[in-house]
Amino acid sequence: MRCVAAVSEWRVKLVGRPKDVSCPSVVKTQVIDTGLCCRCMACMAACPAAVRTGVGFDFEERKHVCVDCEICVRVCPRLDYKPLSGIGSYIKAVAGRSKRFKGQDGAMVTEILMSAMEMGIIDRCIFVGRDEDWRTEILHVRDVEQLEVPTLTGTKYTFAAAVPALREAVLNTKVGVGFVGTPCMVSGVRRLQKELAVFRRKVKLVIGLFCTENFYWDELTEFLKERGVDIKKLVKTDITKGKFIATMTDDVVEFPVKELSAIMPSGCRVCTDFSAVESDVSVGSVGSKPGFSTVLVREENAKEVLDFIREHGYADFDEVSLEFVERLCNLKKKREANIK
Amino acid sequence: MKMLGQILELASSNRVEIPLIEPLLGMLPPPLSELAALPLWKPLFAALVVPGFATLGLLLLLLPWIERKLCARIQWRVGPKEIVSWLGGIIQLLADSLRFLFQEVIVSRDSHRPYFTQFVLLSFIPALLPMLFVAAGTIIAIRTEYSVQIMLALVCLFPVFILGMGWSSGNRFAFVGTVREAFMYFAYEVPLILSVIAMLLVFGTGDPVAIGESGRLGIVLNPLAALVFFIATAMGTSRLPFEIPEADQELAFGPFIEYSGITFGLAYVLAYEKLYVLSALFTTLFLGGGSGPMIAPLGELSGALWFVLKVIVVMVVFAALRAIYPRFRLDQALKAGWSSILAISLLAIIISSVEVVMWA
Amino acid sequence: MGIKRLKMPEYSFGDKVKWHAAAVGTAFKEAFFPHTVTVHYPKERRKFPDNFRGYILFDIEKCINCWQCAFVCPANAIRMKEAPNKKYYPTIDYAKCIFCHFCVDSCVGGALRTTKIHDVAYADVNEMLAETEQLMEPPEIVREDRRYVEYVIEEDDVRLRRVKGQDYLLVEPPPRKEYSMVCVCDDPESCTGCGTCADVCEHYAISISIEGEYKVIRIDTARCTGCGLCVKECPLRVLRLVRREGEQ
Amino acid sequence: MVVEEAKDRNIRIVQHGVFAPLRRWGIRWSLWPVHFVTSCCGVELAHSGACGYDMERLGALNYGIARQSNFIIIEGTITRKMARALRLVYEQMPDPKFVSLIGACGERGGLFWNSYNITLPHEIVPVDFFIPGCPVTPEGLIRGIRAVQEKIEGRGRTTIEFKCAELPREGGEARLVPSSPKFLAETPTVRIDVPREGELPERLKPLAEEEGVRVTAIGKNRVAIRTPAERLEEIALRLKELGFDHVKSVNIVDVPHERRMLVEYVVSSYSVRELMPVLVSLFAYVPRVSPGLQSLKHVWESADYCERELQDLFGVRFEGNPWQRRFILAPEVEAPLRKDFRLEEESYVLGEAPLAPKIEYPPEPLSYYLPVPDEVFEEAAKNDEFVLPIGPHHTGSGHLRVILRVKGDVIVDAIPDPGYVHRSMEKLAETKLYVQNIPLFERLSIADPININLGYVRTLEFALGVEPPERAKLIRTMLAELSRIGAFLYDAGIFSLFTGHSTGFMYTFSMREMLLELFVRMTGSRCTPSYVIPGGVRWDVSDEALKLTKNFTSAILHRLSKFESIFVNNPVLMERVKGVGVLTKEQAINVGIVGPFLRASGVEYDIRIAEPYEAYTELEWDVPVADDGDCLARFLLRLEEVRQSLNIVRQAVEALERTSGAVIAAEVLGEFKDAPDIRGLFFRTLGDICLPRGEFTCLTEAARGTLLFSILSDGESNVPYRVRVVTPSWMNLHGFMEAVKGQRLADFWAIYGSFGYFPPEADR
Repeated sequence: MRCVAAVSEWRVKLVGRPKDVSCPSVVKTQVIDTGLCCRCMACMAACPAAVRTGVGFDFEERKHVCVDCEICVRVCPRLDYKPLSGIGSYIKAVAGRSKRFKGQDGAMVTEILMSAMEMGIIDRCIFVGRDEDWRTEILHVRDVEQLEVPTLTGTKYTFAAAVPALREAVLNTKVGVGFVGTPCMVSGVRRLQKELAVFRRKVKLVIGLFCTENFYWDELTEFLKERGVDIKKLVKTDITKGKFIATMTDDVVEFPVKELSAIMPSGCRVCTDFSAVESDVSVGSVGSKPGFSTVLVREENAKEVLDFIREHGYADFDEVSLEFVERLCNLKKKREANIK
Repeated sequence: MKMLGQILELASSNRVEIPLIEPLLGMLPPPLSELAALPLWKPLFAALVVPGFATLGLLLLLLPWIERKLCARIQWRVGPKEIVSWLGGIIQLLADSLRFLFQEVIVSRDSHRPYFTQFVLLSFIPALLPMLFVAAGTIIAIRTEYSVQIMLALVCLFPVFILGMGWSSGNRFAFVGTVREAFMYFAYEVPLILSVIAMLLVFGTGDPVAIGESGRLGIVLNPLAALVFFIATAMGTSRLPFEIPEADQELAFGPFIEYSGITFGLAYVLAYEKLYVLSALFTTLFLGGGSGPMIAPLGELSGALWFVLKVIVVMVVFAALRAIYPRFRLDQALKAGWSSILAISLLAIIISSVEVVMWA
Repeated sequence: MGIKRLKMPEYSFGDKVKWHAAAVGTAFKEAFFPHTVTVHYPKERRKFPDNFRGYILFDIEKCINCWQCAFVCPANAIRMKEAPNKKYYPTIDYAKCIFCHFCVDSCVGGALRTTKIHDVAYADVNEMLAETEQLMEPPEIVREDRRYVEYVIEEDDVRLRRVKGQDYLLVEPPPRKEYSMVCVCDDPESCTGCGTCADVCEHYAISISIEGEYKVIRIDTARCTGCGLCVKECPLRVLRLVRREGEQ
Repeated sequence: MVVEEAKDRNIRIVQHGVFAPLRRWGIRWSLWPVHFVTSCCGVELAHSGACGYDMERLGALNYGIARQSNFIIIEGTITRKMARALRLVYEQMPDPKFVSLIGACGERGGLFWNSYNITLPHEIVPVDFFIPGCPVTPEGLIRGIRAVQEKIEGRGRTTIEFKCAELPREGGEARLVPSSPKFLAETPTVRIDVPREGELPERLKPLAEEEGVRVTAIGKNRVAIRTPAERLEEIALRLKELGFDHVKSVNIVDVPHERRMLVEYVVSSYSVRELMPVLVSLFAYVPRVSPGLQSLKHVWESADYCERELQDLFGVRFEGNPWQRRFILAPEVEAPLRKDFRLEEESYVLGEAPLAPKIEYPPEPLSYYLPVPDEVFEEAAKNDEFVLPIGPHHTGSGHLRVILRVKGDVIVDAIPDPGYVHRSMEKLAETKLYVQNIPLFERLSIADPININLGYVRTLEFALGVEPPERAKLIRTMLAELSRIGAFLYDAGIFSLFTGHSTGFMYTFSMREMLLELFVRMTGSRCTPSYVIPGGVRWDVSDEALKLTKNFTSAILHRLSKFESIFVNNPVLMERVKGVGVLTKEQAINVGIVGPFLRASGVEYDIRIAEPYEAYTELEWDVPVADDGDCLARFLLRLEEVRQSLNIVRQAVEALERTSGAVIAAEVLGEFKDAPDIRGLFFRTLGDICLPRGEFTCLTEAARGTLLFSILSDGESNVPYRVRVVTPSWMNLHGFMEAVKGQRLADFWAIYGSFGYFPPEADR
C-alpha cells in the first residue's frame, strides 16, 4: 500500500492565506462565525495539535496550540462552501430490510457494513453509539458481535465526532475502513480524502444517511425535557411524517418536527444536501415501506456489496418510491436562501 | 572483731586447696592473707566461683556463642565473627546482653503486670539455688546426702515459673506455648526422676562428692539411665528435637513472646541455666563428676576444671542437637515421653536394682 | 519420557538407628571439616561477571536522544531531563530501578553501560535520583573489601577462590554491532506539513521551509541519527526508519 | 511528622546518656532484624542469612519476634494490607530500633509504582537506609546493615558519591516532548472465541450442536464455549460429566463500552487422559451494572478461591459462594480491575510529574484488620475452640494470614487471608507494553524466575506464532530446569525451617547460592534475569558458563547427599511428615491443586508431557508420581524431580555444546536479521509488539505446578487488554487449607512447607 519510493525531501502545497492570520482564525472567521459550520469535525480528524494536546473543537483554544499546518483549512467542506443538493447520481435505488440485524428501519446500514466486512473490503467501521444520557460516543466496530451492544443502532439526532475517529481507524486498519455519517460528514470525509492520500487509500466505503437536520446534544435534551421526555428512560427517537417521536420505556411523546427548528443549528440551516450526494451509498427510511430502508447505490464498490447481500440472501428487497426522497431533497434545497 | 576472727578461722579450716596460689597468699601479712583467702572458703568459693556464679556467668556468655559457632560450622557458615574478628567474635553475647540491657522493656497492656515482671526474676531462685548443691570435684557449697535429690527438686520447679511467665503474657501464642510446656513437663519429668533414682540406687548416695569420688562412671554402669536422662534433659531444656513449647517457627518462642529488653535477656538465659544445672547433674551422675587426671598445681581446682570441661562437653553436645534435628510434634514427644522413654527408664531402674543386688 | 512411581520409605527400627547415626555423623564430620561457602562481605567481595547488571553509566557522546531507554523502562525509573543544550538525556531513579537493563539493551548508540556497583545504601530516598550529570562519571562507593572471591564450580564441589586486592568494578561494554538508521518519508501525499517531526527532532535534522506556494520538508540524512522520534510522533505516520544505504 | 520524630528519637537514645558508648557498641553489634517477611526481596534476605553471606557474622541474627529485635529490614513491597502489619510490628518493637528498606518496591514503588495496592513504607515507619535493587543483592543488604552500624556510631551517610559532570551547553530551541509509546485502541474488540486452527475434541461435539451455545476451536486443544449467562451452570454440569473436573482459572473481563462483563471459566481434566491437554473456556456475558452471577463452586470446588478473588477485584457477586467478604484486597480499595479504575500514567520527562505517586492512605492506617466475621469467634467460643490467627507477621507464616480454629491440638478449620503481597500485577499489566510485562511477571516468584518468565513469553510467542530457534529452546529448557531446582531448594529450605531444622535451610541455600552463581554468569542477575524474551533469549550463554553448569549437575549431588543424610532421611522428620496432610487423589482433583503436589497424590499430569514445549521432547527424563499424597510424598517427589531436572540440564548442556547458531528468532529481529542478539535492538524490535485479536492461554509447568497465562488482546493496542495469571501457589492454597484440616497444630507448618506455598506467587 505504501509508496515504494521513500523520499527525504517533499513538498506540501500551501493554501495561500494572509501571513498574519492563523489557520484556526481562518476557519473561525469564515466558517464558524458566519454560521456555516456543520460540525462535521473533519478539521479535527487531521489536526496534529488536536492529536497531541487533546484540545477539542474549540477554535479559540485551538489557536494557542496551533502548529500552523493549514490542514483544517484544507479539509473544511464549508470553507468556500458550494452547496450540494438534489438526489444526486445513483446507479440503483432499492428498498432493503436486513434479515440478520434489527434496527430502527431496515438496518441496511449495519447490513451493508457487515457484509463489506465479510467481503473483506473493510475490516472496521465507525458507529455512533450513545450512553445512558443519549450522549453520542464513537465506537470502532470490528466484528459483528460488537453490535450486540443495544445502544449502538438507532438514530440519535445529535452530533457525533465520527470523523475525528476516522484518523485512528485509518492508521490502524489493515484493509480499509467503512464510514457512515450525515451528508455533511460525508463531505468532510471526501475533503479529507482529497487532501490526504492515506484517507484516500483506506476509507473504502462511505455511507451517507438521509438527513434533514441534526441537533446539539445539550440543546436537544433540554428541549426534550421541556416536552416531558425523561432522557434516562428514552429508548428510541424517530422522525416520521413530520413528527418527532420519542419512545420511552413507559411513555411516548410526539410533537411536530417544526417545533424543533427553534434549536436547529446554524450549520443545518444552510445545508441543502438531504441525500448525501457525495457518498458511495445513501441510506434512509424515507421512500420505502415501514421496516425497510431506502438504499441509493451511487458507486461501484457499494454495488458490489449490495450484490453480495443479495447473493447471500442477507436482506429482503423491495420497490422504492423516490418521490418522497426527491420532495425532501427539494425542501432542503430551499435552505440555500439562508446562505449569506 | 571477734566474729570476723571466727569467720576467718572457719574459712581457713575449709579452704579450697590450690597449691599454685598458696605461695602468693603466704607472701601477704597474716590478717591480710587471711582476708584475701576468704573467697577461698569452700562454700563461698563454690557459690561464687566454681561451679557457681562466675562459672555460670562465663558459660552463659560463652555457651550461646559456642552454640552459634558450632551450628554455623555444621551449617557451612561462619557465625558471629566481625565483632572481634581474630577471636571469632567471642564476645558476641556481651554485645547482645548489653543491647538487651539498654533496650526498652515493654509490658504489654494485655499482660498480667505483677506476674509478668516478677516471674522472670523469681525464676532465678530455682536457677541459682541448685548451684549450691553442685559439686565441682570436691568443691561444693552445701554438702549433703541429698544434694542430687535437692537439685532435681529445684530443677523441677523451673517449669512452674515458665508457666507463670507464659500465662501472665496474655498472648495467644504464649498461651499455646504454656500449655505445651505444661504437657511436656509431665512427659519428661517422670523419666528424668526415674533415671536419677536408678543412678542413686547404683551409687547408694545422693552426695555428688561421694559419687565423684567413687570413681565409677554412671554411663557405663547404666547406659539406659544415661540415655533417658539425656533425652529428658533435651526435653526439659527445650533443645531440638524437643523444642516444642518455644518452637520459634510455630509459636514464636511461646511463653517468652512478650518479653523484651532485659526481661527477655533473663528469660533467654534461663534455659541455659537449666541446661547448665542438668548438664552438671549429668556429669555428676554419669561422667564421674570431677574425676580425671590430677593436675597437681591446681589442687582441688583440678577436679573443678575437669568437671567444668565435662559440663561444657555435655552442653556442647546439647547445643549441637540444634543443628542435627528437626522438631518433634507435641503429641509425638508426649507419646515418647509416656511410653518408650518411661519404659526405658523403668528398665534402667531394673538394671540398677540388678546391679545393686549383684554387688551386694 | 515416562512415569516413575515413587515408593515412600518405611523405616524399621534398624533403619532409624542407622539414619540417626548418619545424621549425627554428618554433623560431626561437618563440625570438623566444614564445607563452608561464606563470603566475608564487606571484608571481601564476590566477583561478579562482566555482564552483571548493576549501576548504569552514561556516555553522553554516544547518546542519540532517542528516548528508548525511558520508553522501555518497565518501572518508569528513567525520565529524560532537558540539558542546557535543549536535548533530552536520561536520568535514573534508583528508587525505582529494577536493574533489568532493558534500557542498556535498548540503547541504540551504546551510551548506557553497566558497572558492577550494586551495594549501596542511601540515607535519604530523595538522593536516589541520579541525574544525567551524575551518571556520566563512575561514582565512588564505600568499600571495605581487601580481596575478592570467585565461585568456582568444579565437578565435585564448589570452591571459593580468594584473591588479594580489590575487584575492578567498571567493565568494558561488550562489542556490539551498530545499526545506523535514517528517517524517510514514504507517503508524502499524506503529509500535512505540520512540522511535528521537525519540532521533536533533537538533532535539527528535519527542516521546513516555505518556498513559494509550497512548504518543503527536508530530512538532512547526514544529521539524522535514526532515533525514530519523528516517526513515532508523526500524526499520520508518513515517516519510516530504514537502514542506511550500504549497510545491509 | 510522626515518622521523622521517631527517627530522631531512636538516634537520640543511642547518642545520649551516661552509658552511651557502651549502649552504642552493644546495639551496633547486635542488630537483630525482625523476621518480617514482606515480599520477594525476602529471598535475598534469606540468602544473606544463609551460608553464602551469613549476616550473623556481623551480629545480625534474623529473629522471630518483634519484642526482642531492634531492626526491621523491609523487604520490598508493602501493600496496603501489609502496611498495617508493618506499623504494628514497628510499634511492638522496643526502642531504640532501626529500619532499613531494601528493594525498589518499597522506595518509590519500583515496578509497582502506580499500583493501587502499594504504599510508601517510609511514610509509615521511619526508614534509616534505603538500598536499591530488585531484589537487592545480599551484599547490598549487608551494606545496609553496615550503614546502620555506622549511623549508630554517628557516622551514617549515603555510601555512594556521584561526581557531577558538565552537560553540554550550546544548543538550540526547546524541543517538543514526545508522547507515550503506549497505544490503546479506541473501543477495543474484546473477543475470546476468535476461530483459529484446531479441532474440537470428540467429546465436545454434542455440545456444539446445542442451540444457543457456541463452541469454537480457538487453537490447538483450545476450545471456547459461549453460553447465555443463565445457562452457564447447566453447561458447566454437562462439561463436568464429560470429564472436565477442575478449573484452571476463573476470569472476568470488563468491557465498559459494550456495557457488560465477560465471565470465563477455564476448565480441563485430570481424570481423562485424552482431555488433559484440552482447555475449555466456558464463558458468558453478564451486565456490567450490579453484576451478580451464579457461582460454580458447587460444580467445580476448585473455582472457589478464584471466585472470591474476582469478587474483590471486580466488585461482582458470585451467588452461592460462601465467602462474601474481602478476600485479598485491603478494605479501602474498590473493584480496581474495572476499566474505569484508572492508574497513574507514566511520565517520561523529569520534573513533569512527582517521582513517587501520591498515595491516599486509609483514614486509620493502623486499624487492626481481620477479615473474619465475628461469628467465627463466637462460634469458636461456643464449641470450646481456640482461634489462632497466624501471620502476616509470624516467623512461620510468611506473608499470609491463616486463621486457625483449634480444638485442643487439632485444627478444626483454617480460613486463609491472603493478599498481603497482592501487588496488582494483572492491573499493572494492562498499563505496560508487552515487553515491559516480562520483568513485571517475573516478580511473581523470584524463587522460580525463569519458569514464570518463560510462561509469559511463551504466551506471547503462541499469540505471535513465533518459534524460537533450536539453541534458544535448549537454553530455555536448561534454565527452566535450573530454576525448578532453585525453587525446590528454596522450598526445601523453608520446609526445613518450618520443621525446626535450620541446617537443612542452610544446606539448601548453599546449593542455591551455587545456582545463582550460574544465573548471574549467564544472565547477569541473581534472581530476576528477565532473560527469556519473545523469540528466544537476550543473549547467548558462554562456553565457560556451560561448563560450570555441567559441573554444577555433579557438584550439587555432593551437597545434596549431605542434605539428605542430615535432613531428608532424618527419622525425626520422617515421624513428622509421614501420613500428615494427606490429600487423596479425589480430593486433590477436586480442589484443583497443581504440579508436583498433584502428582504426589497420584495424578499423572505434567504439562511438559501433556502439552510439550521447548526442548523437552528431545531429552530423556521421567515424571515422578507418588500415591500417598502426604507431606513426605510431596517433598520426596520434588526431590526426585530435582534429580530429573539435573538430568535434563546435563543433557541440555551436552546438546548445547554440540549446537551453535542464533538464539533469537529471525522474525522477531525483522530487518536486523544479521544481529547476533538483542543488545541495542531491544526496544526497536520488541517495543511495539502487538498481539492478534483474541485470547491466548498458555500453560507452563513452573516449579510449583501449572502456571496459566491468559492474555486477551484487542488486536491493536500495544498493551494487553487483560492478562489473567493463575499461579501454582494460588491454586495450591485451597489444597493447603484442605490438607490442614483435622491435623495437629504443629502440622500446619509441615504442610505449609511441603506445599512450597509462596505468597508473592499466589497473591500476584
